[in-house]
Amino acid sequence: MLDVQDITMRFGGLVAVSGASLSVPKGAIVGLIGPNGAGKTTLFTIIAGFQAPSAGRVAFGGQDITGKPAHIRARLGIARTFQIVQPFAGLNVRENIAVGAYLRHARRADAHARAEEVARRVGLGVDLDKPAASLTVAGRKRLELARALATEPLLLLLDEVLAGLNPSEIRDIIPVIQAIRDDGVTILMIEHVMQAVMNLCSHVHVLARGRMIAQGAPRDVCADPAVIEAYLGKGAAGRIEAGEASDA
Amino acid sequence: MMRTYLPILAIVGLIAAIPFAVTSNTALNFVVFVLIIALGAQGWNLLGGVGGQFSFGHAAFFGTGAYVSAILQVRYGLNAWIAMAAGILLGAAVAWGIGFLSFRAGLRGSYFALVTLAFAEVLRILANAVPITGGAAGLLLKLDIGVLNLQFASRAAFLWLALGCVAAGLVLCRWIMDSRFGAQLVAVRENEDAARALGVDVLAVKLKAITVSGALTAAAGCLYLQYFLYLDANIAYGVWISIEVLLAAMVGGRGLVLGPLVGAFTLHGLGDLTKQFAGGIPGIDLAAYGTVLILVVAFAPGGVLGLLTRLWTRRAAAQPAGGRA
Amino acid sequence: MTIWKTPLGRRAVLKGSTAALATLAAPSILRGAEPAPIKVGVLQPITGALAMDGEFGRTGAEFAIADVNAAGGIKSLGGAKLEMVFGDARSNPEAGTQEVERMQSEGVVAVVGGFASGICLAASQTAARYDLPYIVDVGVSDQIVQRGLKNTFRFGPGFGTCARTAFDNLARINEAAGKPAKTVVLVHEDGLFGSGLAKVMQQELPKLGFEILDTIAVPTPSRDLSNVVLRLRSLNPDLVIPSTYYGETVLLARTMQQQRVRPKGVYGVLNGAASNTRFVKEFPEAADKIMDCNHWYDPRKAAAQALIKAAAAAGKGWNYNLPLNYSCVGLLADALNRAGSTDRAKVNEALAASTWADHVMPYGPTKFVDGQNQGAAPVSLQVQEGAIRVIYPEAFSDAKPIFPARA
Amino acid sequence: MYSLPIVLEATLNGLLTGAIYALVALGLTLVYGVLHIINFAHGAFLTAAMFAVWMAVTFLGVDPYVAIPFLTIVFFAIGYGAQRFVIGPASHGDDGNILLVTLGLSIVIENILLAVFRADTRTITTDYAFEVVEIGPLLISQARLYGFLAAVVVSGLLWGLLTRTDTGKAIRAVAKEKLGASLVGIDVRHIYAVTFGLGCATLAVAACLLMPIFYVNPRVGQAFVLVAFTIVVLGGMGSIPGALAGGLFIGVVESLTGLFFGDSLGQIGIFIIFILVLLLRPSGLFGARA
Repeated sequence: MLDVQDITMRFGGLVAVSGASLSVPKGAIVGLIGPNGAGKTTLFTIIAGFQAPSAGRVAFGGQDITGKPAHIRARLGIARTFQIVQPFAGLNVRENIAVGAYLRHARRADAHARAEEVARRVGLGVDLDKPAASLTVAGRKRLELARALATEPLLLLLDEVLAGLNPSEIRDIIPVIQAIRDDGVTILMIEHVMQAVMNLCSHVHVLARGRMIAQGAPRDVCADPAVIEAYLGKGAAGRIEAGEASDA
Repeated sequence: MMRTYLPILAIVGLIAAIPFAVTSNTALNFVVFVLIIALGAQGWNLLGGVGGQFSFGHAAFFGTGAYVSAILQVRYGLNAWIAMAAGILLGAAVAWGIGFLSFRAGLRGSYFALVTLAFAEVLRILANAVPITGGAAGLLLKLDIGVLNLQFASRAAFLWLALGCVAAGLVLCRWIMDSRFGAQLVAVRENEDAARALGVDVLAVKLKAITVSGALTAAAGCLYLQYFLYLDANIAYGVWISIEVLLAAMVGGRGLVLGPLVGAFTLHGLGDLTKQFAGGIPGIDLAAYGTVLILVVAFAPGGVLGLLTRLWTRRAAAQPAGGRA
Repeated sequence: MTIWKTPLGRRAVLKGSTAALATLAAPSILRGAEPAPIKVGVLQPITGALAMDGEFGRTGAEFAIADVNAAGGIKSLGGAKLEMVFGDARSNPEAGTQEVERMQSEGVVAVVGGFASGICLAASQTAARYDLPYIVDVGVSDQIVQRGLKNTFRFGPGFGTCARTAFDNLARINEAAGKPAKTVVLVHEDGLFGSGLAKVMQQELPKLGFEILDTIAVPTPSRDLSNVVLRLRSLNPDLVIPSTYYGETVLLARTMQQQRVRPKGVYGVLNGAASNTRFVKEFPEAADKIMDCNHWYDPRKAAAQALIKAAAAAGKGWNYNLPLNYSCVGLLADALNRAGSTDRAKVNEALAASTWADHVMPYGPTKFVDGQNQGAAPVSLQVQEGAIRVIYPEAFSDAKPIFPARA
Repeated sequence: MYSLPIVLEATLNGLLTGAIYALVALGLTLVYGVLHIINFAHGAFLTAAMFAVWMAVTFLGVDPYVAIPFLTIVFFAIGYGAQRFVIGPASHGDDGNILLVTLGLSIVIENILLAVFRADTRTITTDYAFEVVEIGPLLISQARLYGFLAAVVVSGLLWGLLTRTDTGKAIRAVAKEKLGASLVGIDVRHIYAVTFGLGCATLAVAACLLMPIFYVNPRVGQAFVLVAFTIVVLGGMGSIPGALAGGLFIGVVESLTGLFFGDSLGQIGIFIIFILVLLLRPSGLFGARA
């Protein structure tokens, strides 16, 4: 469904992403992991069309969308959330979600009905009339998700929707994400919470210092020495293996 | 659905009744001028209040509306109604053009404010220099009372005309606020990136907003012309009108449909009131007006309407529902 | 400190002098009940860009009202006193309109003033709705009297007259001196009066034998006129004709003095400073020998001299707005007296039939044709030894032109 | 069309006038750089400062140049107070409100000046008003020359203050990251007020330098404030060296377009440059930011 080929992104002299490729098959939940500063969010913004890559191409549903602006991609069915939540602070929850719903529903009544439906799905049903600014962190994350969902996407890009939540909140939201996938929405998610990655993702890509260093099933990737080194530093994989061996 | 239009109906009805209650032409003249400013301010409010794009150059639209209408009538003998329609159309076109250049260049906040100011100034200098606008001598519309000429013998008739325009503006703004375009415009004001992520074409929304905004303010310019029958570059494109419409919208309650109307009445009411106390010393009244403006901002940051709403809800909270009033 | 002057009361200004307006005085035999005062609307911009001129105008009207009253009020109306209803036009037409509406509601018998053409155009139109007589003081736009309004009278000269008179006078002065000036540079402000004048001058001056080397427009306010002076120096014209407001004229004259640009003459037309005593007082050297064709009083009239003294005594400055508005109010008083009524139609009629000659302007008897006073004309002035003198036409002059100012 | 000496002199004139513009723009750009607001009262403060100079000269007989240090202190205090006690508290930190408050302040200041001084245009006379420095065929006004030198010196001082002193560093910290600055213990409200005070202090200097060559009336500030906006944008909003360079540039542009196209249309030139810079290079022609 989504094909990212050889994306390179330079900011002045800094290379944030270098020749990264990944693909997301229809109906899957794919994870994008990697240490901080690896370029994950940059890659996301490129996929969502907020920045044009220095090189490479992005294809969606077989169509090259590299040159298309963000709002067109949203219309084509790509929705994203922001790592740092971006609510419309002056609006209430219903109005926030309705902005997303308006993408497919021109009439106010339809958009609001759709917004309410989505809100209930992500567990914001009781907060509809609250100002967005008054929501808790968890509430805002749900709102972020709800707005994206309200655009009725084919592909959902989730940028650390679980970050900042406590374990019980995470437990609550995982089934929501699963349900979204079960409704036929393909998901690409950046995530640090490995528990969630393990539970949700069928396939994981690992980005470190702007390069794709590994991919595969979550369990395999976690065992990949290159990945461990990327997270914990050079030689870490060896030490861990040694440690495990001595434990045995 | 109709419920949202009730406040508009009420306030418009109230103003429409003024000529029956008040015969003083001083008062009617005051109301007419306030209505013209309110109409211009509605234009500003749509772009600045709802859309969050602060313009300091709405004179560009006001002046274009007025000049186009005046030139068509004076130089080409066109019917006043058609001239006014053309004025509104061209005002909207100029707004679109300025918006296209500025928004495409990604100007926001102070930068957008300054560039609009500069556009208006360029138009002012040009209007003062080129012959078709009458240059510095300005344009004088012939006093020729008749409905076809959009000139009326009675102040009341003009009041109703201006009020009609204001009412149409209010209904339009209310309708926009309840539409997809309105929701997207507010989204753009609150957070452009988030809006884009939700499929909002930010540039198109802003352009639509500035175009409608320009049309409304241009309509105010046309009314000004029909009422005072005289124009020059400083009236049409002067900084005064840009500030006048901005203040009315902000003081009334930015982003609120009735804000500009309430703001225009408040500001000019205050202005007239302070004039009563000024005595013969020039400037004292305006200084008082400025002071009041600062006080309003300090103690009613949501504008007059915001303050009223706050007081209202506080009172409602103090009196539990069903309590004895 | 001179800035804290008490406002002028309703006392007589021209105490003891042969007040110009005394002829209107009621014989003081009529004791009886004091008749109700007659309200006169005085409209002047005293805030905003034109505030300086508006202040002069207001002072002139105040003096006139005080004098009419001191001389016994309006004779034919039982010695009724005049009472001023002042309105600040705030330098914009809509405020002028609003003030006329207020004056109307307060029952004024007429409105005097306006100063700027835009204000006069809008305000007189509003007054026309009520047949309220409107006497324009300065407003030079000829559109003012071309609208067929029956209530609007301009006592001062219009634009066309000013321009024509200015050129005629200039040509005569030049001729009398043996035609020393052949080349001219026009410096004009880019508003109504400056641009309009420049256009007329470009047509008319060549006919009178002058060659226009350049026409320079300057904005109001200007921040710097060094370049204009630079061009003047390079063009080296015999004559510089500045039609600019006060601030710009001061800058121009000072910069010319500093840059040692000394043409044979400087001849302003409706200049904002050359006929202002403040300018002459503060910059005697820069102002010296500058000529100007402008609205002015008739220096040979005793009443005019008394008015000057009164203004000085009250600590007020002096420019033409003062005597012009003084005369406009006098004109109204005369019309009221002849009308014998405050009925508007009658006052309008009396104004239209006016033959008043006791004003302090160099105009001769008043005669209105389509609302324009036919006798009104500007005169040519020159700053000589720190004073502003009338140098042309001879009928009103109190000095001979010094031209060329420098050989 | 014009001989070389004339063009040269016009350029020189432009530089001299531009320096004064730069001085007026310095305060504006400083306030923008730190508070991120367009101070609409800037012109009114300039007018007030010019009246202060006029009074000092007329009633106390003080030379305008001698008055510089005193007026600088007075206007620093006025600016500090205005921000600390009026603009800051009244605007609740909202940009739209700040705009209204500074607008309101400018209306108040201008009209109080009108009420006190009336609308008359006033000037001062100094011994050196007509003095010139002769360089070949060029006659350069002494007063303007002083203005130029002072503008350069004041820009330098301001730059030094911002980069070398603790207060300056605090100002720059607040400009970059208000929240962070307050976390490390900087009193942001105080710094805002200091910045505003500095902006007004530069206006006092500008006023002292302007009065010998210009006039004052209650509306005079407006003549300078639009051009100051242009300079601020041209130099990069918030940049001190940018303001100086922008001022000189605008001075020369205005002077030369004035020479060739007339002063009236020369104004359009400025605004068109203004618009083009905003549209094409909103970070300013002279890149660097303070």
